[in-house]
Amino acid sequence: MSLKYTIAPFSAWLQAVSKPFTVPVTGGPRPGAPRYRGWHINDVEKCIGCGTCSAICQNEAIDMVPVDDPVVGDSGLRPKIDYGRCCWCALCVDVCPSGSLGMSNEYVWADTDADVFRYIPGVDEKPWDDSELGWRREEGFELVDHDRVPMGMLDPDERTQTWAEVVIGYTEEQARVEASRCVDCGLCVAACPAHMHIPDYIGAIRDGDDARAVQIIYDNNAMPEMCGKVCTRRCESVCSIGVQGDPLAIRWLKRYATERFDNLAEVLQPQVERVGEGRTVAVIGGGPSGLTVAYYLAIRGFEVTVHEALPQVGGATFFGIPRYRFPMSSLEKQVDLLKSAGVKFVLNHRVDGDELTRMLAENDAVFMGVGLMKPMALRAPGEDLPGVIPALDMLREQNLGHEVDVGEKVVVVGGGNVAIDASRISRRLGAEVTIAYRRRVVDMPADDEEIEDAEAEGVEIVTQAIPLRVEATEDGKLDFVWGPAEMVQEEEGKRPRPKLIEGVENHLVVDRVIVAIGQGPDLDWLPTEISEKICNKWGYIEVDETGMTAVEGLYAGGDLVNDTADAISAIADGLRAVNGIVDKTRAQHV
Amino acid sequence: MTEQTALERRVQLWFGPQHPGITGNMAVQAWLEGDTLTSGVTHVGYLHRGFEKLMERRKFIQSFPIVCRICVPEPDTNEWLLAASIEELSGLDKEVPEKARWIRTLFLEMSRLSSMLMVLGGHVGAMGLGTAPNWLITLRDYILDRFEELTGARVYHMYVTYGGVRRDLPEGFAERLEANLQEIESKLPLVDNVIFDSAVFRKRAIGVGVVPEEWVDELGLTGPIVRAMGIARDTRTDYPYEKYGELDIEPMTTTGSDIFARAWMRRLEIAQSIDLIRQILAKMPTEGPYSAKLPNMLTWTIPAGETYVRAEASRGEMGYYVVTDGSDKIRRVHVRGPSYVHGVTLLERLMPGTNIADLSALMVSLQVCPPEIER
Amino acid sequence: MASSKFPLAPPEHSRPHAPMGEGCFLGETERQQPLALKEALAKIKNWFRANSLWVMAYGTGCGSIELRPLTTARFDMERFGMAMRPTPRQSNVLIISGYLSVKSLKRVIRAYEQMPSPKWVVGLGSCTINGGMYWDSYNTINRLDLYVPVDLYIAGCMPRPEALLEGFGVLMEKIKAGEANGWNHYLEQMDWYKENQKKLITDWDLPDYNW
Amino acid sequence: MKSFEEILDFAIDNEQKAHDLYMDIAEMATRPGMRQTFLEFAAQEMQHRERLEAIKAGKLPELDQARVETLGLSEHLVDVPVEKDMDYQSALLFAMKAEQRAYDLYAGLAKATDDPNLVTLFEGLAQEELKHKLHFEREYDDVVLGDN
Repeated sequence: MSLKYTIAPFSAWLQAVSKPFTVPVTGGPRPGAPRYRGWHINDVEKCIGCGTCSAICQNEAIDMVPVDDPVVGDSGLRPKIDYGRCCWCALCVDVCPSGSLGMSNEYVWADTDADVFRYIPGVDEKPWDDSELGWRREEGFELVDHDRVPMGMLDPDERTQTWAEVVIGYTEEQARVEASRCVDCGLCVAACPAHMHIPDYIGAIRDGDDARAVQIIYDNNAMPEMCGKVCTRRCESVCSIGVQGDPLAIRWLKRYATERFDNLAEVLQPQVERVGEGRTVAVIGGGPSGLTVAYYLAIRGFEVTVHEALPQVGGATFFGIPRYRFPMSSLEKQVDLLKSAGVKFVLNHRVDGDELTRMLAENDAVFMGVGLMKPMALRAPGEDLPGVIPALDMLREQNLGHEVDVGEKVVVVGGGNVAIDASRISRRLGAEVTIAYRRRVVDMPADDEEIEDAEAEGVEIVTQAIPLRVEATEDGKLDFVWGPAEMVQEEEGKRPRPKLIEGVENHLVVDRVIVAIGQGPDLDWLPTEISEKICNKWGYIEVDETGMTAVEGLYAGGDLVNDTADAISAIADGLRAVNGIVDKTRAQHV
Repeated sequence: MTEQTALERRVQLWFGPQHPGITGNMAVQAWLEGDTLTSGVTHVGYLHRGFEKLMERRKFIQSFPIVCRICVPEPDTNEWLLAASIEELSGLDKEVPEKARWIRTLFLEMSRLSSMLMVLGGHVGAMGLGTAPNWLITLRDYILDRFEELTGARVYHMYVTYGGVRRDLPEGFAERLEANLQEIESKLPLVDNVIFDSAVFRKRAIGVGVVPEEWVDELGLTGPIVRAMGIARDTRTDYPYEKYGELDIEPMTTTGSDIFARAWMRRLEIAQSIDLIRQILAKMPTEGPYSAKLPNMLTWTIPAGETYVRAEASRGEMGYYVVTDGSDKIRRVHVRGPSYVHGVTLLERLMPGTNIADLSALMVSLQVCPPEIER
Repeated sequence: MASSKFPLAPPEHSRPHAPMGEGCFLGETERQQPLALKEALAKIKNWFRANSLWVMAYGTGCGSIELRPLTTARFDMERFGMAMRPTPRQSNVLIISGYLSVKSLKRVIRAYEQMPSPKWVVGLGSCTINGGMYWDSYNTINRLDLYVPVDLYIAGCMPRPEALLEGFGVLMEKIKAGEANGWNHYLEQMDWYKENQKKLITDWDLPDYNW
Repeated sequence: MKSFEEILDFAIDNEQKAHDLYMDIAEMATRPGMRQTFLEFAAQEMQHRERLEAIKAGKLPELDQARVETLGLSEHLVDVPVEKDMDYQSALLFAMKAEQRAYDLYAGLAKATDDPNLVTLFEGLAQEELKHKLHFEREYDDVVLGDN
């Protein structure tokens, strides 16, 4: 072996004079890299407690613990992280639908106790709470699917020529893809007035078991096909995926599942205790709440009769919703299911006060869900002129198949779903339509989709327009006079109110003024001794937690009772009454 | 004194699991005559965690944090293999963006480099020489710094995912990496002095632990062990994956097939890796997405199928055989790591006749990684 | 590990650390010394002990990958008087660097018992705290302190070298304060530890204590 | 010119009249809900009266002179006649108009007066009535015009 190999290793001594690369210990440990995955931080204000972080954690290091009272859209839970399990993979951060969870770039924690290594980020104070650096959610890298499967719709130009359904519906493949976007957080269940088992049926659709999906849906909704088409979707507004992306198309998925089967009675074989054998229940009003009561009581053995003033049950879903949103065939399918469950219908029959008294005596229970039938008046000068019509009347006439004449130019006053329906119907009847609304588009109570659809169909929306008066013109038309409004923010957090700007008048010459500013209850037919007990000052009915009014055996629900006035709340009211009646019956058995 | 039989003269010696000369938590049960092994048996199982079983009950995305722990010094090959196999089975591989493929190639090559640096140090460390390992581990630490910056963690990166990578390269990353590469390059001549020009190392490495060429196909040897025999076999060139096909790369070879040759092989590959990283940085597109759009990872199901995906780890060919059954989890996965062949089968064959003092150096030169043997 | 398998709660576990008291580890001479002198001597001894931690280099789990950089010039543990030692007989700090399989546990117990007192155990990473990554694996233990007394946990997966240095700083403080007495506790609660160990190690062939 | 006390007495009397009117309508109402509503309105007028009496007794500070911004609803809505069966919408409208008339009265008096002290008093009373009007307007905006 040559001398070189003996000498060469000593060149290492050269390092003795080179710059040392020892990391100094003064000033604490080296900070982690800007996107270091250190201890968790959580913006608890942004966090909605959906638990998706907990679901994706393969180490079960994340528990959702209650820190606050649940509200709609926030479960009140927050992630608690166990660093005896965590592996700092940051999948929880990348999946976080609200984008609240993050990681700081701090990494030092030593303790003698094995049980201290857990805390609720953002709630339990930690030195790294305000850490600027660390691993964060990044736009463009999502572990959940933010993009909704687009729903096929008729072309806007085509729509105004036809009464056919605008929404085409998902194909099987589309539904499976859309269903697979669900992260099973369950916020929607809490938000849904009827607390439908949404993640469960979406899971069934994803797994290709549509029959099971329908069975789950019918657990607490007897009119799901209607909901699948026109529901106000409070579930979707809280969907955790919707915080950063498009919420799941829960409504369209329900629609898909229910449309799969023509004969629902075959699919649904409800296994429930028939507690109501030999008992009779009368339902006044064949709307969503009434039909819900009818179905769930009928499958439990009750003998149910539904009394309806119109020639067709369905209530507001029959006379109030245009056919291009909710076709007659869908409604008939629902009614067929009720008939097969044994529900009897008395149509074209308006119940009066005496009959109600008689019903209460003859039946084990009476359910009243007669809805809000009295349109709010415009109360502007000229409202009595012919040609100023309430939107509800117009919708009813249209849905009953009567001829409706709206002329060539129409102004619709209001911004709710009724206003949109009236204007879209008027478009289909060939009129030029303007919506005059007192507030801004964002304040409109109507569905955003509905507003968009209406605009696509050529409806013009004039906002911050306060109707001042209606005058008849010489050539038999109407002059709709309105003044502009400014929005006044009176209280923080509440919706701003419109205030008329004095002195400006705008004119709009039209053939019809359709008034859709709201509707109220019409309970004049009630016997005074009953209405005295059950009505509140606004004319609505008050019920207890079992759905029963102050009159024994008289239950109520629907728009008359709740303050949200949508179909799903009516269904929820119906379910509440069903539970009340069933519980009471069961108690009587014992 | 009566004459002892050969059997009586034999001494049984446990080498490991608690022994500084062993390459990890494993044991060799050796029978010695004098200081020469007559035979030896490897004992593994000290690190068994049942990865393949654990992956069967985790969703696809949840397997990432697991797989990188299969091989501690070089976790990234595992991440890539899992991603590539599932991408192939799901059809997502067509959607991996160009830039993601480049980043992945860079990532894999950085991982090889850091692993090679560590092992080269181990070669002399196993002989009791401390200087070179201390330098090389520090040099490796510079690469870990870049990993930390890129992926958010030093050791377990969990950076590759289905459809791409998790984050884009940070601003100025290439420059800082280049600076580290220059630092490493400037130190390598010194490292050469204390390793390859060291009389101790030469004396103990040349001609020791020779692996015969006929065992290559018989045992399924791969990686630097084979290339140290002069056989140009490298998964990166034989079955190019990601962007290796677009790089100027030739398998490095040397001859001798002994511990020295394998150490030299690693020295060559360090130089090659540095060159490749520079090539990648030069060719990588600066714009473009780094990840495909992913479906909901909590419910993602992929069609039934099976596939074998391989990659060149620093130790040799690493492969995943994955079977899926159409559910949201892997049905069965088999991790084919080079360490099992090298560290169990080959090592047991090489042990008879080896001096007990050389056993540690031999194990390092075979780059035995016990966690990967057991998984 | 399900708690039902271990009906006994850790009896006055290594936490909170009992002050150094009379125990079987004390030699005869120490027993006879007056209390004040004993305390003063203990303080001095602890100071020396804390500043010369000798760590056993046993790569029990993946955490050992971050121990290696600790010995290099970059993080340089030797400036704190710490050094890696090859055998248990020479060391007084046992690092359990992550998960322990049942098979490893047996060797760890043996190595731990062979170490001369006073001795300390440091658990690295999630795995030693509550199972970490391998909480549902059939071959790993979840809570280390059921089997050996743990004086310090350093969280991380893996803890970086800097975190390890900080952690060792905490351990040194504990030793100086005379609060790191897991080894004492192990002797006092030997039955409990042995019971737990034997529940897991079914092929028990160790002596009751590996002197 | 009337004195301070006299004017306050006049205002108190006005509130009392309004209270009596609501009580009368409540008597007439057949529907219990509406009766409740008017009783509440009447109670509110009583409160206003008490407030004025307190001012008269010098127990309360001067009237708040800050301009009250109303929504301007009553100005362009039609007046409703007092009926037996008023609904909530009409009741609100009626109340709104009544407060509007009271405002007009005080505002007119303020204009017709030269004594700066009296102007201040009348204007304060006018603003007070506007506040009451705003209360009803808000309710109308929330309940009746929910969809508009």
